[in-house]
Amino acid sequence: MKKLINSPESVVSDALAGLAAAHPALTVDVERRFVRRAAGTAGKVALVSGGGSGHEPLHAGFVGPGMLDAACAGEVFTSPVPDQMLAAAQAVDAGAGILFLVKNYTGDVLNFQMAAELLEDEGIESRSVLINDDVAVEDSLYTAGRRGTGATLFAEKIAGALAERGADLPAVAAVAERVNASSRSFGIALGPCTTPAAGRPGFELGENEIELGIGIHGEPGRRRAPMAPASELAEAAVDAICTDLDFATDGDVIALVNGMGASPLIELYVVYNEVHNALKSRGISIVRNLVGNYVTSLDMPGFSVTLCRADADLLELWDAPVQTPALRWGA
Amino acid sequence: MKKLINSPESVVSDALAGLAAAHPALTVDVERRFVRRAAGTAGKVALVSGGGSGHEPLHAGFVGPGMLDAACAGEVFTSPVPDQMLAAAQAVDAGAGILFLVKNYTGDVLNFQMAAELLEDEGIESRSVLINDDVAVEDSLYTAGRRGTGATLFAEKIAGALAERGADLPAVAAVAERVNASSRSFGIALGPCTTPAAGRPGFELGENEIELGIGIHGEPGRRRAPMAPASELAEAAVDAICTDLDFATDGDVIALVNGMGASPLIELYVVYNEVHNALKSRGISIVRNLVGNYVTSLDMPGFSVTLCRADADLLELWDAPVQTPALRWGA
Amino acid sequence: MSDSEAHVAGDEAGLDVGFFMAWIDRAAEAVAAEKDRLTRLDSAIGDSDHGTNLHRGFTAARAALQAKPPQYPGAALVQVGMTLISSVGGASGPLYGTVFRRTGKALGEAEKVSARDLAGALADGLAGVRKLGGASVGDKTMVDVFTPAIDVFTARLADDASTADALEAAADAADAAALATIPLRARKGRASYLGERSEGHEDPGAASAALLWRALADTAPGGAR
Amino acid sequence: MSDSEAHVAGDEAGLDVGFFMAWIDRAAEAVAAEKDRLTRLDSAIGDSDHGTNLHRGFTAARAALQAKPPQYPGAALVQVGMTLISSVGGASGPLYGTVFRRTGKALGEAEKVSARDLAGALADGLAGVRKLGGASVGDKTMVDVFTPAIDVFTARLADDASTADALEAAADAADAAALATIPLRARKGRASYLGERSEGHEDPGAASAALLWRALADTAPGGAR
Ligand SMILES: Nc1ncnc2c1ncn2[C@@H]1O[C@H](COP(=O)(O)OP(=O)(O)O)[C@@H](O)[C@H]1O
Ligand SMILES: Nc1ncnc2c1ncn2[C@@H]1O[C@H](COP(=O)(O)OP(=O)(O)O)[C@@H](O)[C@H]1O
Ligand SMILES: [Mg+2]
Ligand SMILES: [Mg+2]
Ligand SMILES: [Mg+2]
Ligand SMILES: [Mg+2]
Repeated sequence: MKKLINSPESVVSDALAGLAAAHPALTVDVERRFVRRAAGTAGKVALVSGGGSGHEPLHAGFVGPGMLDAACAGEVFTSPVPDQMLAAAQAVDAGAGILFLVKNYTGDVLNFQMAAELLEDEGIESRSVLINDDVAVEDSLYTAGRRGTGATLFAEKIAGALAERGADLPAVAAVAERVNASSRSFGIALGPCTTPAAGRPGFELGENEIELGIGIHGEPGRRRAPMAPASELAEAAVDAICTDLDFATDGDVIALVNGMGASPLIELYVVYNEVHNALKSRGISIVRNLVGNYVTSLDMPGFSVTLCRADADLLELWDAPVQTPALRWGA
Repeated sequence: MKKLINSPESVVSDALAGLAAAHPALTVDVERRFVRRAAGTAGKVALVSGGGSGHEPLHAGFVGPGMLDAACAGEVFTSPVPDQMLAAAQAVDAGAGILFLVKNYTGDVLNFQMAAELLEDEGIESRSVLINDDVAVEDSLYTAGRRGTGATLFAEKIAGALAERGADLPAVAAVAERVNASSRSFGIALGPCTTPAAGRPGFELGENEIELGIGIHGEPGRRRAPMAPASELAEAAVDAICTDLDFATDGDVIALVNGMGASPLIELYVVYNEVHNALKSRGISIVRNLVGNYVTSLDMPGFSVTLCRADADLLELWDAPVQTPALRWGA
Repeated sequence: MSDSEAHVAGDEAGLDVGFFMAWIDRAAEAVAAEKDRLTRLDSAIGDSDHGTNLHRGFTAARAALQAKPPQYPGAALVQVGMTLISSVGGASGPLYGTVFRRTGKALGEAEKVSARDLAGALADGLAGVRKLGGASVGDKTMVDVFTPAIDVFTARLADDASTADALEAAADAADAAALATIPLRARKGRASYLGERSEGHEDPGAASAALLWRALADTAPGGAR
Repeated sequence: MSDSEAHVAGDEAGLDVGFFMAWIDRAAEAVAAEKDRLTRLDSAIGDSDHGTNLHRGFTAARAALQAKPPQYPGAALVQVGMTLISSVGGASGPLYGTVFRRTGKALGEAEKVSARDLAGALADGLAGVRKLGGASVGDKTMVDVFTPAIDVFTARLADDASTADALEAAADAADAAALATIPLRARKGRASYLGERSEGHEDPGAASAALLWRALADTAPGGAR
């Protein structure tokens, strides 16, 4: 394992220190491991998210006007602890309550739940919205439920825009829930990733094998398959997504073609082209898109596709200005 | 070799098709392999760059208001041909001449030179500025001269901003030359990259070895060294750069901590922190920065550092609005 | 695990705070020694962090106990639980944190507790985990280990076994239960994402739970210590 | 390369456009066959694209000749040069393109050219490359091959060797010159970035130049063809 780190133990603090040095518009509490906007907005619902590290730019890269108010960084692939979430929420509370955006993993769910209880003890109101968009996992009694992946970015962006307009906590929570209900994802890995602490790849793949239906924690997927051209991989992802939710009836979607971390951008554009075509042949139009590394799994090669049904309201919120390290548009 | 492509032969066209589908503000000529702004500005100096593919987002990701007018995409790691450059220049010529921004590699230099001759035959004035910022290569009779790497982004951004303000061709060329003269880079690879056509890594490294002084074409560096913590790698890069050019006297720099393609963002922030500290201890302050994959070498793990002396004029141009797929700020 | 046959005189005197601190000490050492194995188990069906997570947590718990020595057994376990919750993260942080916190709460403020008190309190801790995480026996989690271990511990005490013997039997049951997770298909936690591909691997949380039980047995008066 | 001893009658009749088209055909085949080796050589001291580059270029050149058959030798080589420039890119595109274009230009509009005409025209082509790329013999580039090959070709013709024999000797010299680049330190092109690490590897452009000379020799009346 070769990584640009000082030690597995210090990687999260060191990266937070780098984030602090690079982005003066963020305030980084390296000790308590959360990142927040340097300036808050009185009376605004505050959006707080967080999760294990290793998914950068998620979440800290999405802190800023138009998106998150704060993000908590756990150890690599390990949910943050309630203390962090409490500290972050208290720091950004502006009197209108806290919306916790929580990716659906047992660890994240339990820790955010404890944080919400602690926050209640402090007299601060909060709501939590669970993101669970990954169609590779069945949402049934026999699983921990669907994982939260790419839709997290959509929910953070769109709920962030609504909060910026002064909407109240139930409304901001409702739009985040609507985004989640309207979004589906599917991921494919060409290889494993290696956490700094483990120092060895999470699984092994043959020269001609891939993993279909992976999450964002380096875990193996639902099944192994032979390597195939980008057109077939894109079709597999689009098929899994569109089988799960009918995107064709309305027809317009926001699409994220997301790199897992080690796949170069030229390849992601090749995939985007194929996703675009696969959707077109189903009567689905991509009306907004992102192509790049947004919700990553350390140094994993591969990609995921996330689609969100786009109506006029969601598009208006999507187009609203955002000024964060990793997402930035509008005035 | 596992890559998200359809075939090594089609990777560049497929990626251009994806770029076209993803960015309606760009016009992509997939046939003639260039990308330009959908809308031009009459009377503006047009900036045209280009080079081998595999360095994405460079160059096509920097086409748009405030930066390039057009970019030509060669095969992977192969300079484009003069026909592309000519077609691109003709397409964006707005009557004030063309500035070619050329990374200093034999292939790029020769092909752009031929393009300039062809353009002259068409009665269109052009100037070429060579970017050669890589201190790993001696600029001597015994080499092809220093390579152009990270400073290309700086020159494209800053000259692009000046062109947007209506400056004439000599002025725009002059500021690009000033940026180049004020910039230095150094790169370190933790591993090789694999071109789609070759299908195998460009070199092999032991589990504990790295390459110091690499370029952006997967070539080996100047020397091999044992793996070291991020702090030492950052110090090595900063030392090489600051030994070559005195950045301390003026003290303010724009810094790019650039991922080579397969190093995750969390690691790049760790490196940024160390670069920040290494410069601070030399009395140098980073006043603007970029951290991410900007000038890449396919799926190579590693990073490069580029510094540019920042005076008030350059900073004003740096801060000017830019709206491209990969760089975007301001109104 | 073999030279602990003698019915130790001090047994009826009860377990004091020193006993619980010694347990956590021993648990921290066991987790440190087995960190890589736990992480390797988590690589197969999870995200390769379980060993690191617990190592961070038990190191912090041990340090907290030393920094602020608790006065009675219940306080020690509550403090351990709180420290785990504050330092581990992931699924195992709140879950293990809850085991210790709830067990500690159930022990109340007594200066010494009997083995039966402990068995009852651990049952409370387990109930807390089951409520928080929603897992049942057979879901391939730490619950698969805590459940039979507490059952055996309780049953042996009811049969008038010594604390050391009862804990020894419980730890053996825990070991067996951890191995028994191998063929199971996970239904909770991260491993459940793998569906049938989770079969054939030992659950990392079950393995760590077995370590904690072994550490407890080894700490018992007349145990390995 | 051995059964070409007979002094072919047609030799003095000169080389027509068919000869040059046959050369490019044979060159394209040689490049296709050796593509992977050329790319592998470029991996060691360059950017792993030389084989792909030339394969693309010669495939295009051959197709262009077939699509629009030229009328005379000079036109054929100019067309090849222009096609290489338009389709190869990189360093080798303009450089090889210039060799062919300048050689073709020097051959003028004659329907048939003598071997001596060709040798003189190739010298012009080489001069063009040297001017464009600035390389001298010993810089570890294609110039290291073209220079002795043209010298030997010219010298053998001056000694009244047949075209086939002279080209055979030139191709042998080219092969030797390509291998002679191995110990050199590169001073031009991408390989120069490696400094002393470029020593010990054959230059890919030198290797491809040798292939072109061998194809030329094999195309000669009485050559391998
Ligand atoms: N719902 C649950 N109930 C009980 N135990 C669980 C549950 N979910 C997970 N676990 C336990 O937690 C262990 C994983 O812990 P760890 O790897 O530290 O956390 P994470 O899964 O967040 O990475 C599993 O092996 C399992 O024993
Ligand atoms: N300045 C030069 N003069 C002559 N030949 C050169 C020069 N620079 C490079 N070459 C030749 O070009 C070859 C490399 O070609 P190629 O790999 O196709 O292009 P690139 O280096 O742009 O990737 C080298 O092996 C060398 O023989
Ligand atoms: Mg985890
Ligand atoms: Mg090249
Ligand atoms: Mg885990
Ligand atoms: Mg090359």
